[in-house]
Amino acid sequence: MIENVHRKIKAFYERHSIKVNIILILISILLPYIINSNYIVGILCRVLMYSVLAGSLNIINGYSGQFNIGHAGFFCIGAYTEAVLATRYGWNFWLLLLIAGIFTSLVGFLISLPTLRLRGIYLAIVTLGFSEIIRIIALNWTSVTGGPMGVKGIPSPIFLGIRISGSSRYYYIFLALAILFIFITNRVITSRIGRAWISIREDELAAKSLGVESSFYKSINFMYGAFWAGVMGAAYAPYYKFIASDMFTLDEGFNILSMVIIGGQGTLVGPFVGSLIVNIITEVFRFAAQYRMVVYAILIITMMWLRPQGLVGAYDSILAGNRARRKLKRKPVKVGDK
Amino acid sequence: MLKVIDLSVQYGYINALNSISFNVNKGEIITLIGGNGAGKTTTLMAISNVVQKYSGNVYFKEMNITDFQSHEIVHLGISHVPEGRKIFPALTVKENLIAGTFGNKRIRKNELNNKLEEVYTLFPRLRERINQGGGTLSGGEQQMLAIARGLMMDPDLIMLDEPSLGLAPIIIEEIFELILRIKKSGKTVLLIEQNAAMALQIADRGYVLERGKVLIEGTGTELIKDERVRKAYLGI
Amino acid sequence: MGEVILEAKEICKYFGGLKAVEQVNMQVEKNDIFGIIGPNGAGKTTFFNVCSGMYSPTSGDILYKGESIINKRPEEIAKKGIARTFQNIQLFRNMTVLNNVKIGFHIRTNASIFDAIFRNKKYKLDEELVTQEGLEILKKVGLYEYKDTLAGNLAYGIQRRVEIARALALNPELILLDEPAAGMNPSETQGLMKFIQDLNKEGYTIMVIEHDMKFIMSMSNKVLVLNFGQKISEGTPEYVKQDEKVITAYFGRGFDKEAEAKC
Amino acid sequence: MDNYYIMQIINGLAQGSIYALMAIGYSVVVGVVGLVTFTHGEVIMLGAYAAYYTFTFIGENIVLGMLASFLAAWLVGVVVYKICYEKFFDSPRHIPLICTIGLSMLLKNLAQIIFGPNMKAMPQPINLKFYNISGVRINTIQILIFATVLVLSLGLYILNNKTRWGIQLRAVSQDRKAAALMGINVNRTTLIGNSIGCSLGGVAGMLLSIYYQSLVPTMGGILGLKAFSSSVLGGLTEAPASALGGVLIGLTENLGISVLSNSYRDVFAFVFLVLVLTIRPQGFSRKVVGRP
Amino acid sequence: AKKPPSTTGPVEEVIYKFAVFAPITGNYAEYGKGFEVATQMAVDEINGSGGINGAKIELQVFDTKGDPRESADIARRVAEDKSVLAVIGDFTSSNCMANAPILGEAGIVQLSPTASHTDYAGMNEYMFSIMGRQDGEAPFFSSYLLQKYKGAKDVAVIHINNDWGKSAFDNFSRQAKIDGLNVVAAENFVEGERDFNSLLTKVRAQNPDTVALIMHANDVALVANQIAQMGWDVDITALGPGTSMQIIELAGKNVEGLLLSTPFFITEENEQAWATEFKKRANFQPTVHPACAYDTVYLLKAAIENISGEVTRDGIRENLQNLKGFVGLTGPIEFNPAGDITRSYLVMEIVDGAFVQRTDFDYAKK
Ligand SMILES: Nc1ncnc2c1ncn2[C@@H]1O[C@H](COP(=O)(O)OP(=O)(O)OP(=O)(O)O)[C@@H](O)[C@H]1O
Ligand SMILES: Nc1ncnc2c1ncn2[C@@H]1O[C@H](COP(=O)(O)OP(=O)(O)OP(=O)(O)O)[C@@H](O)[C@H]1O
Ligand SMILES: [Mg+2]
Ligand SMILES: [Mg+2]
Repeated sequence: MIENVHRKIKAFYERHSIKVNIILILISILLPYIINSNYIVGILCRVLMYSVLAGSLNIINGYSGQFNIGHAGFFCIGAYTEAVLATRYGWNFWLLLLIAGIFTSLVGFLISLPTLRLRGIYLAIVTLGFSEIIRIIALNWTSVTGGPMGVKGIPSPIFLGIRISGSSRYYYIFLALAILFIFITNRVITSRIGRAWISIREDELAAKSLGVESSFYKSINFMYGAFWAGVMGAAYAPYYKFIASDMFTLDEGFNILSMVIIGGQGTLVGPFVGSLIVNIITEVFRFAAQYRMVVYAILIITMMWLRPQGLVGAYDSILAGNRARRKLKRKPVKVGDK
Repeated sequence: MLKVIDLSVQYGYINALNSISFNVNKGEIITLIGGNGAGKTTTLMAISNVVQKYSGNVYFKEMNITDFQSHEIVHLGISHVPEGRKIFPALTVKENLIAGTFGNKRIRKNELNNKLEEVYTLFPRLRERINQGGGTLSGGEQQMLAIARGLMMDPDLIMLDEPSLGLAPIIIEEIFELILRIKKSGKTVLLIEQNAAMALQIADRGYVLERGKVLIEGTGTELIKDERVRKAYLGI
Repeated sequence: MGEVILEAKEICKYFGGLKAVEQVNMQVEKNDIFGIIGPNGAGKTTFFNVCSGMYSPTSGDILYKGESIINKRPEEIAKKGIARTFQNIQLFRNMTVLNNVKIGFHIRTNASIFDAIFRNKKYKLDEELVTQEGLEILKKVGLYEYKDTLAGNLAYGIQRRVEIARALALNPELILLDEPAAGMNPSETQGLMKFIQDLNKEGYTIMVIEHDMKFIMSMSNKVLVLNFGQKISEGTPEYVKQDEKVITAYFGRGFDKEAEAKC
Repeated sequence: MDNYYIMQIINGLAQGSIYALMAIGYSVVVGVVGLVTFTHGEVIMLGAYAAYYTFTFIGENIVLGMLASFLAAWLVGVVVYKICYEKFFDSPRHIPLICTIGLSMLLKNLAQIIFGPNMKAMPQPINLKFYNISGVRINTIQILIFATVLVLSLGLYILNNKTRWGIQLRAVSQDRKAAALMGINVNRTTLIGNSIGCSLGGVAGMLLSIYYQSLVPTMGGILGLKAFSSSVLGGLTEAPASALGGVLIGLTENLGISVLSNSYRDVFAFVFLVLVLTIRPQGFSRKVVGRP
Repeated sequence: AKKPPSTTGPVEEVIYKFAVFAPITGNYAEYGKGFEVATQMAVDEINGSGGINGAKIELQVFDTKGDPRESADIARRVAEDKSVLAVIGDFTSSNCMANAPILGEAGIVQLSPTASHTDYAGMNEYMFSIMGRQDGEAPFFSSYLLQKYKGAKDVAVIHINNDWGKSAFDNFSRQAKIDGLNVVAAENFVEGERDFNSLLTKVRAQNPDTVALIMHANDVALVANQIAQMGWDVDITALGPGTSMQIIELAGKNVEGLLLSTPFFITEENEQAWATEFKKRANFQPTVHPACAYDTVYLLKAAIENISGEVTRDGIRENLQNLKGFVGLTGPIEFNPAGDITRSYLVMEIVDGAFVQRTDFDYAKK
């Protein structure tokens, strides 16, 4: 069922991609007016924000096959860079978006150095460790980060004289960043850089033998993913006006990770779908109070059971494992052939 | 001894095997030949139930083993030396060989050392490499290990998937002699070989597979003489 | 006497106490088809691994066009023009055949991440090259029909050909083939032989490891024989064939030939 | 001052042996299943609760408690296997990994609902005796933990490397298809192996709750992470090396704290981990698998 | 002045809805549970005895997971839901402060039972807290408990490294300097720590006569246990846990003689009954936190009762700010212009496994 819908959507999109894109962008621009509820637009803001975060993680995990489970660390760095520089020194938000991105990608580069020799789970634990280290430093370096008190009163960005504060205005910042992210990332992954990433994911040794400098491309990959996480962090800080280290725990990293996987790893739209689903579900189940996390956990497991390749992942994707094949029912055994 | 009836296998939407049937009698050497992608490997995997069958039945010693699990099939006395060697890279040579005995309680309990001796004499190379990790062996050494491991459980039927792959001519000779010896000891062999000439020579009967179907069948000598076979598979 | 393209000087590679390659000297001339044979575990693959930078030798030197390439990373060596295939096929299993080949073009293209983002001329030229030549190579190798199949789903023999196609995409001068005919039946092997000879005619220099004697003897103009890591013989196929040491260590009594003779 | 550092080293050893205790079970799980898990912390927690309820309702008997936590964790191991592994052996590794993250979340939250969210006092089934060996204080439970770590490391080492059962376990974790072709019942082997690993985790949970005299549903998170880190240091699958990894992490942390702030505890642990892995990508294990 | 609100329906159907923000899941879950149970208890009592002028109260509990972002998202939702008249919560100061701009803009009261950060209540006019500020309790702890009552000289301080712990510690240090206490060691640790051995070894090396713990009840118990395990004989004092039975349950004889400060202590008959009822519902002993949560409901009730005319969010704010003479479970509550209160504190000691108020000291009068 899903498969057919999926295939049809894809075929349709391929035929009319420009038209569809324009319509989608128009709808997204008009959405806050159509909805006219700060609360729902707030959720949309979160969806967009996590989309880019999940998308940037997907670049690392889905495309180059490295295994980062501490993405919250990059997010944290971006957010603190903006928050500290904007509140203390009054730097311009738009400039800070770029600065935070670049700074985070430099940290990404640093992190990629020890991890170049590591694969799979060894790499995972290192990224997890880095994420914790960054968080704990943010918690303890009181003179700069405010320590456990966090950074308060982060100024809202100004655009053409308008103060951008509150979900309905901030929505456009998130939207612009998300569109930019998709646009640029699409171009990168369809180029030789993207191919090099994928080849490293598939077989690093073979890639090397074909002249792909795997260390270089793995570092670039980390930096690219970190860049966007940093940009999103920077965009996020003034939105909530207050940041503290406990916003960037491992759970946050796992959360982003599960969005990538629920949506579909290694696909461009997957993380967007994942973010949408997870944010909506967690919102809808708010009434369940203490059972909410239970519901969320069950959702994650069910997703893995029903669609391990993610909602957007293809049916015949290798991520689907053998389950797809198993689905082809065996004919009943004929008896009496002997 | 082994009877395959109307076996079909699909990979996703690809038909790899299309209703093939054949049988293997006790004490015979049967060979499957065919071009790349004909479905030979798939046939063996389906018999061992490593890939899911789409339809069809497999009988072994008068027993319907179609839905048996892989390890149960092994315990009945079928040893499968898979394509691509599939040795355990982090086990040593000796441990790999011991792993080969899990399918046969008798050997595992009482005859382990005899059996080890036996395969070491067969492949002296392995004795030299006894404590080396399986993953660091050379290609041919791995192939020897895979065959030796398949022999460890003293099977009634041994299924060999391209055993000569990557072996030096001198060893290939030994392998074929070995296959004949296995037959002499009353065992049954199901052999896949690219080296069709040699395979057909020692085989009692053979089946030619093409695109997942049995194209021709006959005794070894018949097939060697068959014009189609000579042209397509013997390169003559 | 042609120009020497690859030269090994006293190459040794030890694994702990195991001498996998010991004091090997050899020279490959431009446009050679250079065969390497030897019993299993003789050190042939290890020697290839040293030549392609996967291992650094314990001692000795390798010169490619007069320049030492030991202790260089595999990527660098690939860039210099040496391509290889693997004994245990190492394809990008979840990529299509065409994309596998596209990766092979990596070193021949040079668009940066910014070129890709702005889709400028450099990027476009690159993509054009990659797609067009990629398809051309597939046609040449006879894999065009498989271009959109996932490489991992192909049968063993066909996977070997994809590996060769991928290596060709590098536009190398020297190609190292590790048992390219393994898993092919005699008639397929013949096709492969013809293909390799054609390549050779186009100017590629080829080093090949094979256990198929027909393959090696009828194609190569020079053969190197290794045993226990050491060179035991070297020369034309005719010479090597008659070398007593080679016969005892490697060929055996000739069951193979008998079999052939019978049919 | 010398005495001070000796004291800190003792503290480090004591805590390190707790990590080691957890890491042993962890390494068994990874060794058998071939996949990492994030549920181990919750398994430890549930083992502790099983012992807690046994102590409060049946009697304060250490053997009884051990049995209860062993069995409970075994059952949890079966659940983990059924939910997170069984279906996913052919799938890419991140999928079972995400499943274990989900299951860990599920178990933690259910535990909070069922056991109540607040910390409980662990009954003390053994008489805490302190021994003063030339200024070094050591108590019964610490001795028990040290002994358990030693015995288990040794036992598992022998099991893994010297017995057929060990070969079977390792074969299964390396290549399930090939293992099945050897006649090994791969599903049962992984199920049992996984459950053994979990059971060891459960018993570890009991011992450390007795040591800290308390237990709480959220205790699993950081403990699981430390078990994970320790066994990564040990090359993931080898019990003795993992135990060593645990002890070293404990030492590093406590020596770090003795110079800097306690708040940096995890930073010490992770920096140490990263440094070791940078130098030795396989941690302390010897194995190098495969070649080009 | 006591008119029912101007809803069109019959009087019985009038409902006042309050949102409760609490960390139901996550590391602070036990406090969240306490909030949920205590507020519901108050509501049940009020509704059972006729409601507010006949109108019933309804609570809508939201799980904020102890995460400021969650809290802010929920605040946004509640701000738009016009049927919600006031917010009770959140637990941590960080969360409350993350919500402050959102709720302030929407003009809805956030009445926190527990936020004690000095900046919080002043953030805007809709923010209230009844915990008493850190600059109230911490100086009391230093001057009265440690210096005057205990007569401590060399004090080692260990505090939890979160927003509350840090600000309590800062306030404490400031006063300790004035009081001339000799702080020989100041250490901190992160939430969830279980092994204090090396920290304590470090502190012990400085030879303090008193250890001052600024942390929650669980941590106090863990530290006390480990001090005992080290064989260290030192006086322990605590700021923060209140008279939590948890301490005694978890640490038993190891906390004999522990001194602590608290704004509230259950003594009288009815309060005992309250504690029993709470224990029955929550399955654990109440501390000062749920007691404060309980009081917030009655505070809102009192404020609404003072409204003449339609009950609005703004009306609640105004009447809460001006509320006089309210005495709750935790004592008299009257808001200062910023929106928080000044509490008076007691010195308690654990004697024979029970809290005993130290009356042999004249601390009430400065
Ligand atoms: N995992 C898979 N997914 C999809 N298709 C597959 C898969 N494995 C094999 N196939 C296809 O099934 C067909 C039969 O393959 P099989 O490996 O059985 O051939 P073979 O006869 O053993 O060939 P060879 O001689 O090259 O080993 C081939 O067309 C192959 O592409
Ligand atoms: N990484 C390694 N560690 C230990 N021993 C190794 C390693 N790599 C190769 N060897 C050993 O070195 C020897 C030479 O191996 P190599 O792969 O070069 O042989 P080969 O000539 O290619 O044989 P084949 O024809 O069987 O492929 C073998 O005995 C092998 O066991
Ligand atoms: Mg095959
Ligand atoms: Mg080789």
